[in-house]
Amino acid sequence: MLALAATTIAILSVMALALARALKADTVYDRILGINMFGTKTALFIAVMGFLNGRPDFLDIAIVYALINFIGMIAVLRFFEYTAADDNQSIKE
Amino acid sequence: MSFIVDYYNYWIVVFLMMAGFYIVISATNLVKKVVGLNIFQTSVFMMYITMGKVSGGSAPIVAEGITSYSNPLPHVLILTAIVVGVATTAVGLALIVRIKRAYGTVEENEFEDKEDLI
Amino acid sequence: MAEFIDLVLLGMLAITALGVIILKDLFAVVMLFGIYSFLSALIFVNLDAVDVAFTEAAVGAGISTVLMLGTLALTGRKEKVGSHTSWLPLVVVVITGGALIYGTLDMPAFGDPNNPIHQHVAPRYIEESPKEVGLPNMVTSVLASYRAFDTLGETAVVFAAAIGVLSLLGLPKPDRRAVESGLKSHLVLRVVAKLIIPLTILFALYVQFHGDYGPGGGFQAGVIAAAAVILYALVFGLPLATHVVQPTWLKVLAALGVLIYAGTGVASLFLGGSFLDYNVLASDPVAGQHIGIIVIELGVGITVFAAMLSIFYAFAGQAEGKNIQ
Amino acid sequence: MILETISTILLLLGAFFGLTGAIGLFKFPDFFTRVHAASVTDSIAAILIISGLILRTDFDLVAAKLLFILIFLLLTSPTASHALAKSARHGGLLSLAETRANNQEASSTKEGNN
Repeated sequence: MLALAATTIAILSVMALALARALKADTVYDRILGINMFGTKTALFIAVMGFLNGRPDFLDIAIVYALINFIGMIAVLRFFEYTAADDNQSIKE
Repeated sequence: MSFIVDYYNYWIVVFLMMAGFYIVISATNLVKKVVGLNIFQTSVFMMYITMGKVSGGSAPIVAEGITSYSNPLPHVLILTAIVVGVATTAVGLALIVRIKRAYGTVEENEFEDKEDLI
Repeated sequence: MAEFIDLVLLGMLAITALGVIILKDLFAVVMLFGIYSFLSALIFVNLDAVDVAFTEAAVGAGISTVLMLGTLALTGRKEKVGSHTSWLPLVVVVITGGALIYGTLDMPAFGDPNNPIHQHVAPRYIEESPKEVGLPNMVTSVLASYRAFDTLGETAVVFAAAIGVLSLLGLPKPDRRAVESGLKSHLVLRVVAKLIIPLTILFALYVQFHGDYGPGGGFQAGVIAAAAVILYALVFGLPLATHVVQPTWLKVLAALGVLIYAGTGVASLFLGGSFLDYNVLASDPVAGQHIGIIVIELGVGITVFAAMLSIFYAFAGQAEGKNIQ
Repeated sequence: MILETISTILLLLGAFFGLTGAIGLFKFPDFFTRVHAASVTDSIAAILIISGLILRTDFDLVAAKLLFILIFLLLTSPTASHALAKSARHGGLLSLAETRANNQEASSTKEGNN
């Protein structure tokens, strides 16, 4: 139980750091990297939290998280393809 | 401490609601306004779900050995509200796309001199 | 522990909202809004609302983000900084917020089992629904049986929203000249997408039919199935996707879902019950409830799938059209 | 009991690797090293934490779902990182070494002109 709690807190801090990275990024890609990390850690967090609350049968939500995070990433990359011609100089913020 | 735990959720809900409200009334970009509306909307969802929680309760899916469940009614209301919210957001975004095509801009304060374009 | 997680997650949510206010790059704003949706879904899990979290993760974080990115591709990603001062909105917001905070002090304490909200109909749902409807998931029982009329209205709203978007933007023609599109240069991505798309569709079916026993149901399953096709369109290009799932079918499917739902109600009318009263659908009331719920969830799933996918097609068709020019 | 001990070790290791990855997001000098830090630790943390959790189940449907999540994460997370790095490369982002080399070249040509 203690291990689960410690893991939960560790994942929470990772999420906080990733959020900080996404908020305060040098380049657009750093922002996306932070968001991707946030998404994968969220899936893990839900899995751990299910065990912590003693009801591990809600893991479906973690699967959805992993899936949606991936689709979000692909959408972002696609978005770059569309707008790459418009603003080449905007990589640096 | 218990005072904070008792009301913390509501305070955050109010903060988010006001953040969304602020974006809606201060931003000039229509896409950002839609994001603001969505934040406002999520704060309302959060309010309902907060009210439905019972301390020591569990998710309202029957399982052996669990006696106390959280209130399922707010969950039902919000579940459908989320889907409808996204559907209406999509209509709003579609309108923005059309506005961009008709006026060439999505900045609210740039519309004024283009009224005869419609 | 649950309270601690609640405190931390809500704090992060507030910081994300502040970030949305401050940042001027709309692309960053949309990305942060994705994080915002993920975080709120986590909070819903922590507050026991697993079905809601499921929906928020799939719909809020997935579809909204994709649609907003599509809009940004068409309207440009930089917000122009307004020249006028913004103290007036701030004053309005602070005053309103102060009043609301004052109002929250009269709210019942968080999590108290004696709150008024838990006294009226909720105990009946919690105690009777497993016997009356026979499903372990109370949210599905209430959604699809006790409040089925409400859900019919919501499904109709989703259908109407899809019609609205289609009338504003129009669907892309499936037989348009094959444009060089999709993430052609990403070989790894294409292989992995091919692996993941069938798994996703399988998972959508699981969510659709397991929704009576665990978190899930028609709304979530429809969105996940739509997400699979959206992934296909993103990686392999819109022309191919519209060839596989044709827009004209989607129009029929969206209407068909609502028709199935309302038709179940009419069937129960003809069998001697009231509208959407599933007890009469079989000789045994509980079996009747079960049939009714599976059928209407299927209707909801079909409508949500078709509506979300046609909305995406409409936006993607616009973005692709702009890209060609 | 043994299973639980192993599970505890795995969980704590996973948490540790997750944290190092997050710190790496801030400590590494340029984007490509940061992708490396984030994606490698993401995968190892997912493997360790989820196998730690699997040891705590009764090896039933829950374990199967956890395995599914693990496969899903292992498929998507490195792919996303790869695609992101590739996209950054296409977008013209340079690694630190290249930026330095470019700067040196620029300054040396400047000196040459002078």
